[in-house]
Amino acid sequence: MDKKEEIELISGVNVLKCMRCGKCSGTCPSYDEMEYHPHQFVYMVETGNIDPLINSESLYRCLSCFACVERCPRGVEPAKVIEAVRLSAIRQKGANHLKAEQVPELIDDDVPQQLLVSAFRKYSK
Amino acid sequence: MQRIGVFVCHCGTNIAATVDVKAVAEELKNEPGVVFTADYQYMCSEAGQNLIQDTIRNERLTGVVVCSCSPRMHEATFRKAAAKAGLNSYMVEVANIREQCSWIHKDKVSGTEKAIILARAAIAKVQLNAPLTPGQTPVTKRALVIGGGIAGIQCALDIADAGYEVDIVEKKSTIGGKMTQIDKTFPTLDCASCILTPKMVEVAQNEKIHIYSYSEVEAVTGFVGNFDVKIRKKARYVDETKCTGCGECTTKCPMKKIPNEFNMGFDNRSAIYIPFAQAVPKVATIDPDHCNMLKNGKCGVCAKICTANAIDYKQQDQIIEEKYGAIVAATGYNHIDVSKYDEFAYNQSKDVVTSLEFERLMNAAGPTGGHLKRPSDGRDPKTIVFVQCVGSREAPPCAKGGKEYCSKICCMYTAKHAILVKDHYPDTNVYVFYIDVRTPGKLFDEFYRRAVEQYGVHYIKGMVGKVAPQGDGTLMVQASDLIANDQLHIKADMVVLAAAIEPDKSARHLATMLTASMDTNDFFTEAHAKLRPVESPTAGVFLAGVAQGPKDIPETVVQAGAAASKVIGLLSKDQLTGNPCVANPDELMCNGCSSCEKVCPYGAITYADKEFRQPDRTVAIRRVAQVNPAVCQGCGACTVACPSGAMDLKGFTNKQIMAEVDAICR
Amino acid sequence: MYKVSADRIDELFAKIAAARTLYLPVDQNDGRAAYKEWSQGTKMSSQLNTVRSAKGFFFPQTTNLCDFNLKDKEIEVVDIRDESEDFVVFGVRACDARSFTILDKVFLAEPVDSYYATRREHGTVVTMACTEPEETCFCSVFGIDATAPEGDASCWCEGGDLYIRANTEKGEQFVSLISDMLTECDDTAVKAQQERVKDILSKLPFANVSTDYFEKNTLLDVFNSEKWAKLSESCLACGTCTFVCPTCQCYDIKDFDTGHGIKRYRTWDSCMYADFTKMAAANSRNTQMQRFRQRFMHKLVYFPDNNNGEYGCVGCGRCLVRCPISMNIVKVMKSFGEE
Amino acid sequence: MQEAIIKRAKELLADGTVNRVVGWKAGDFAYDVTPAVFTSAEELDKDFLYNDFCAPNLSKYLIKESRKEGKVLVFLKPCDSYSFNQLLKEHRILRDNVYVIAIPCRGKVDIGTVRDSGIKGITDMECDGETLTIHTLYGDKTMSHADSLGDKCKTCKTKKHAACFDEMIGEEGEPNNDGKRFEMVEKLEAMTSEERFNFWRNELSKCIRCNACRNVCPACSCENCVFDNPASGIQQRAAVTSFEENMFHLIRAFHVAGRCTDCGECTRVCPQNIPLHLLNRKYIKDINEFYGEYQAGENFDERAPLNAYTFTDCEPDVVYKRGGNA
Amino acid sequence: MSVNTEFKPLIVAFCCNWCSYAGADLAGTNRLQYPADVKIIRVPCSCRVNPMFVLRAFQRGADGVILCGCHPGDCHYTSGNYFTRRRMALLFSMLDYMGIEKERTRVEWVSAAEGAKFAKTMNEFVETVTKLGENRRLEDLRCKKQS
Repeated sequence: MDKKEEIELISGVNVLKCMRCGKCSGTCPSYDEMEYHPHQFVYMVETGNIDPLINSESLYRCLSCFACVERCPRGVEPAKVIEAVRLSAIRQKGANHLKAEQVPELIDDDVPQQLLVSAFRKYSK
Repeated sequence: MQRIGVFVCHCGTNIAATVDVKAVAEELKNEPGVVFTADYQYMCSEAGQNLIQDTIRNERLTGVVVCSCSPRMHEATFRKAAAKAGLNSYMVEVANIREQCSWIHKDKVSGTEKAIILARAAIAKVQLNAPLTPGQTPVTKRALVIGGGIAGIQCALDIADAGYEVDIVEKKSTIGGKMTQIDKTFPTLDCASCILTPKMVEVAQNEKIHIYSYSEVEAVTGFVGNFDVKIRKKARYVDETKCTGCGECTTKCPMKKIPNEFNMGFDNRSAIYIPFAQAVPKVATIDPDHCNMLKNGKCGVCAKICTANAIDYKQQDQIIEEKYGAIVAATGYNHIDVSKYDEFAYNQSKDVVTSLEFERLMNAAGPTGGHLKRPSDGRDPKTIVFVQCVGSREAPPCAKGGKEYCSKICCMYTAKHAILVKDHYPDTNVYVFYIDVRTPGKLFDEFYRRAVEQYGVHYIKGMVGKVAPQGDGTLMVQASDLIANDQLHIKADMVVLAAAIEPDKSARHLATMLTASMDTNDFFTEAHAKLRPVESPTAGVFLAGVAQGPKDIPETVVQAGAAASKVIGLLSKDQLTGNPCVANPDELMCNGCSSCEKVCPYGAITYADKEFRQPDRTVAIRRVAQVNPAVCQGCGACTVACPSGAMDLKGFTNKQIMAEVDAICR
Repeated sequence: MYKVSADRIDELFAKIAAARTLYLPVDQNDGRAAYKEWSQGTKMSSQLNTVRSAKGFFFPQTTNLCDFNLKDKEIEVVDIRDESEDFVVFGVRACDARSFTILDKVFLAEPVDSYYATRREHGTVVTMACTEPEETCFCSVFGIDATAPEGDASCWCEGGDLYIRANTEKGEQFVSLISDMLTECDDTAVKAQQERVKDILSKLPFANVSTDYFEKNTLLDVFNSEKWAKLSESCLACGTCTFVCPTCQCYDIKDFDTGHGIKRYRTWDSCMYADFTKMAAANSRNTQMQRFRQRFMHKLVYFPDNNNGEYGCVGCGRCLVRCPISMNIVKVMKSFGEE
Repeated sequence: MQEAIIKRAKELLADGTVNRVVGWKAGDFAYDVTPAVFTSAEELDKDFLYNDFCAPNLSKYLIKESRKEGKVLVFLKPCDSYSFNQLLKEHRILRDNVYVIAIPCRGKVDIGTVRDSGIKGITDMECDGETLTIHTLYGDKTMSHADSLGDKCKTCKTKKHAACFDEMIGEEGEPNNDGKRFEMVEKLEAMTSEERFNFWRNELSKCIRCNACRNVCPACSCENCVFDNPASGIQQRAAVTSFEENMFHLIRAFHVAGRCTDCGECTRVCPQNIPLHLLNRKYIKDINEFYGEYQAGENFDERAPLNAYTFTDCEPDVVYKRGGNA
Repeated sequence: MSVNTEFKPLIVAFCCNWCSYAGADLAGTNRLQYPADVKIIRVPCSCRVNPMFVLRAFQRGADGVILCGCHPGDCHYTSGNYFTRRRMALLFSMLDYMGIEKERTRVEWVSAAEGAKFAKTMNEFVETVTKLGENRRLEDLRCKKQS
């Protein structure tokens, strides 16, 4: 899976819905802190230019306030894209910690299912 | 035995790319009844039609199957062609191998196979077709125009000009519509009133036109050429025939603090009012929600001072029944409610206004006498930010009430506003935030460029993300500048929102009454998006103005004229040729049980006691169904309600449909 | 005459079924009997008779006659018949056994109905004598002895034994199939059973219904009788009587378009149906009275006239039991006999 | 009861109110009752019968009888009265030519039920209150009246007449709300799809297409049934394949859906004992559940459910969403 | 889950002229793919579809039958689809009651503007019917293609 697909899969966002109005960036309270702005995240994921995003500090400047998600007229949800890039970066650093085959022996009845799900999110590429 | 000719269209490569048209033509040669097959580049072209006509004559065809695009596209074309060659036009069937075959499939093998099957179904059906002759019904030579805006006015004038009676039903107390509220018109900057009011007067003075103002359509029955319409003439408590429009009552009325809709609530009017000076009819109307006399029976000032004795507090709604041959829906539009867009602070600040409100603030006849002032404090705005596409071009689910479509007119009127501001107050800073500037149209782009180049309006590609009212009464506008890749913070005095437009709320109810179809946005659907853009699929119903889709004034006038010409074409006929595909009861099979009558939406079915010779040669009287072919629209509901199978539908008979099923499943 | 212990009947059936397809009356889930193919575990019904008669073995409700296939624009006629397999119908009652000889007179007379003839050739009829006749039985009226049924072979069930006697060459073949299970015996037990049952038969309510009227009066007298109107007035025009009848033999030939050819088939028709004998020009029997009359005229007058006095009814009583409005041939005969 | 009925019939004949009577005529045995038209007091005395064996529904005969000269008297049991009213509603009976007397019914003995219980050679039956004494060639038997009822009476919907009669002899009954009416339908619904399929295949494969169900049915009053009409495209004589067996019963049930009054005659007359009423009752049950309680023939003015609609009707996918087995 | 890739279902779709047939055309205009197994029959209104036609399709070898009409309230003839809704709810319920797989029948409301919905509906329906496999419970053996 290439990075673009990965981001799209994680975020569930279809970046092609973007009509490039820039309302996300017009909305963003962290705009000035960011090297790449919300609309750029969307556009750069669309063009597959993802490495600069992964390596950018902008990832961690996003407050996840979701104002852009709330106001995007096209329902693109830029913050989710940013979140996905962030997750992708975390996974790259951590590699796979957990494989599906390992799970059964780790489970006891008290483990909440939610924990397992989020563990997969966190620990799987 | 039928002699059927099959004609397979390439449609250029539209069909031929996915369907092996030659193979289709070859395969169909072996179908029972088929005596001729051919393929051709464009069956709908003149040469293609000639091919059909020549073959009908030379091969003595009794039936024709054209494998081509959707019958919704060209069935009528081929039927006409066949009729010209002397074949009954209902002996033609179309197999849809474009929209429902070649365009949806990529694989040539399966596409070809499917095309053959679809053609077989059409051949099987045409085997059972019978020549049909449409019935004739008389036409009532009077048209109804619903909506008295510029679309309705133009349409009525054009129809009247051709010599036909036409009635306008307008729910407001005056005709004129939205255009009365507009200041100037793009791209020429004519004054809207100056070009509209003469037309309104013309309507009022035209003997062929009757205006039902302050009225609404209550019920519509009947069908093309013969609509029966009930119009509710709402009580205005003023006798229209007596009122001279002097306006004395409006000045004396003690109830004066009622927000004036005409001026978008920027000033007040009295309980008895004339919306504006040029109103047509220029007759006062009492607002029953605010009139003291009507509410509590106390006051009566207007009646006392009216020298014409026109005030009538006891007036009742009146139902008028009228017959029409054609109906034009010109119900217009409204701006959407932008108050759900919290980011624009429309509810928080009076200085955030919609573009229509801005029109009133700029209008010489408006609340400020044309002098642009901030609604909050009356100060002159020094910085104005225009925001485009507010609520337009959104993706579903459009939770804030936005629309998926482009409202089309905003780019131009925003440019107009910007120019007007800069023209009147050159030292004002004007920003326009746009996503795209869409200015197709004669002199439109020039007009927009003039705003930028000549007037120095700041056009910024980007979107306003937030408007924050400040303590000092200004508005902090936070927006993106995508070209500069920057976030801007502009301290503005006013923000103008180009709110999306939507069809008037009354349109949906009207569509139901007219049995006219609507799209998901409540715009009336046209019979064909390109070829029949001013007609509704419901015969006899025509469309003008924004009721059909967003459009500006010139386009509206064009469409109104086009609708009028369609209406004139209809009314010029003495007799209408009906749809011959109507229900057809077999009296010998009919039980007279009334099931069909119960499901008929048009009341086309009645019963008659008829004498029948029984098999044993006695005579029995039986109650049997009778269908009025002029009223029947051919839906077929009755055919299924009939348990004995006595009711059938011409052109879509049980046997024909089952033959299609058989052919498809063969 | 041979016998075998009734305890070994399953073994016997298995033996027959090994050589021939075996059909016999079986109780259905509602307790009513119908002919079914025997398989391991199938029990023979103890009912007097099946709802439908056994005529379907030789004259099925629908028979495919031939196929027409369309090849391009040519029509090809296909004879779809293949060699029938031999079969045995076991447990047929005397009335149904007689019905086959009546049907033979129709279908095996020139021109021979080869569909019927083939089935007849391949089928062996093994009958079973009645021991507990019903109140609706009146086979004796037509000279049928329910205690000595016809058929290729006849059986009696008495005293825990099954007695078998072959009547025809086919019957002999049938017996030879199972000969190793049979022992030869005399007919003492059978005779005793016959005496006992004959006594019951003679006391049946319809044992003495008379056919005299139809012998003494002319065809036209019966045909023009005013009684028909009253008799037929409540007839529903359903085909129950004709479809349960062992001797009704009318059929209709129809074509079915399968989409890739035509199947020509014939199905039982009923003179009770409004479109019976409906022809291109008109219908020769326009009222229910005429159609109702046709059925009884056929059985009681036309058929005997053409067949040396043999009636077209075997007195099985099925129509008496099944008619929704309880109108039947006995009521017709009695009504005419009243004069 | 019989005496009272005959007495009243004679009176109405004598005073000229009617010129004939549609009723039940005695046969050779207690059970073989035949519907008949009586024109004189003598005929009534001789053959008129009203007892526990008079199951046939007389209403359908009135389609023809009401079109003959003079007025006809008819006796309607509660379930027959709904058929009558439904036929009136469909303009199949000319009301002015009919004089209706409502008569009570406590459930009719079904000879099929008695026979299927294993009793053979039935020469006579008497019903004394709750006990049925059966005389047979092989000795006397007894059976309770309740056990001897046919399906149509075991799950009777009501003993109250539809309001369509001119007068009534005997007492008016009450609707039956014991909930048994849809028991068997519910049982079938609870089965798996395959079980249901096998159930119906087993039942319908018995069908011999004698048309008794159709011809006795007061809702099947068509001048010419689609299955007899070559022009309909679905004419059948016999059911040649399992499909045609299904087709006939499905379409018949659909054609009478919303019109079937649940008189149960179809099942009563079926020579093959197919529980045809379970098809009709399924429609009745669905109609009640989807569109509100409806009893065909009860109300003269109410629209039949298939000739009516509301904006909020359930969607056809209610079938997939409904509980029960796949 | 193993899906028989060999099996190609035959789907008959009855589409009303005003909405669904136009919706199908729009699907074509927008080049939205759906399997060629779907064959459309144009009827004036969904209420023209007689249960006879549905059964006929099954008899002749259809594996699934779908009716498409205007959305309730949008019927070109005002009320046709309301009748369809009742008729088909009852018919499908009865087919289910007789043990015919209920997934083989479907009613879907598709407007003239819903080309995408039409394609999606058809894709889904074909998939559902493909999973069910050949129509066996409501077949007429005479109509089977001789292979």
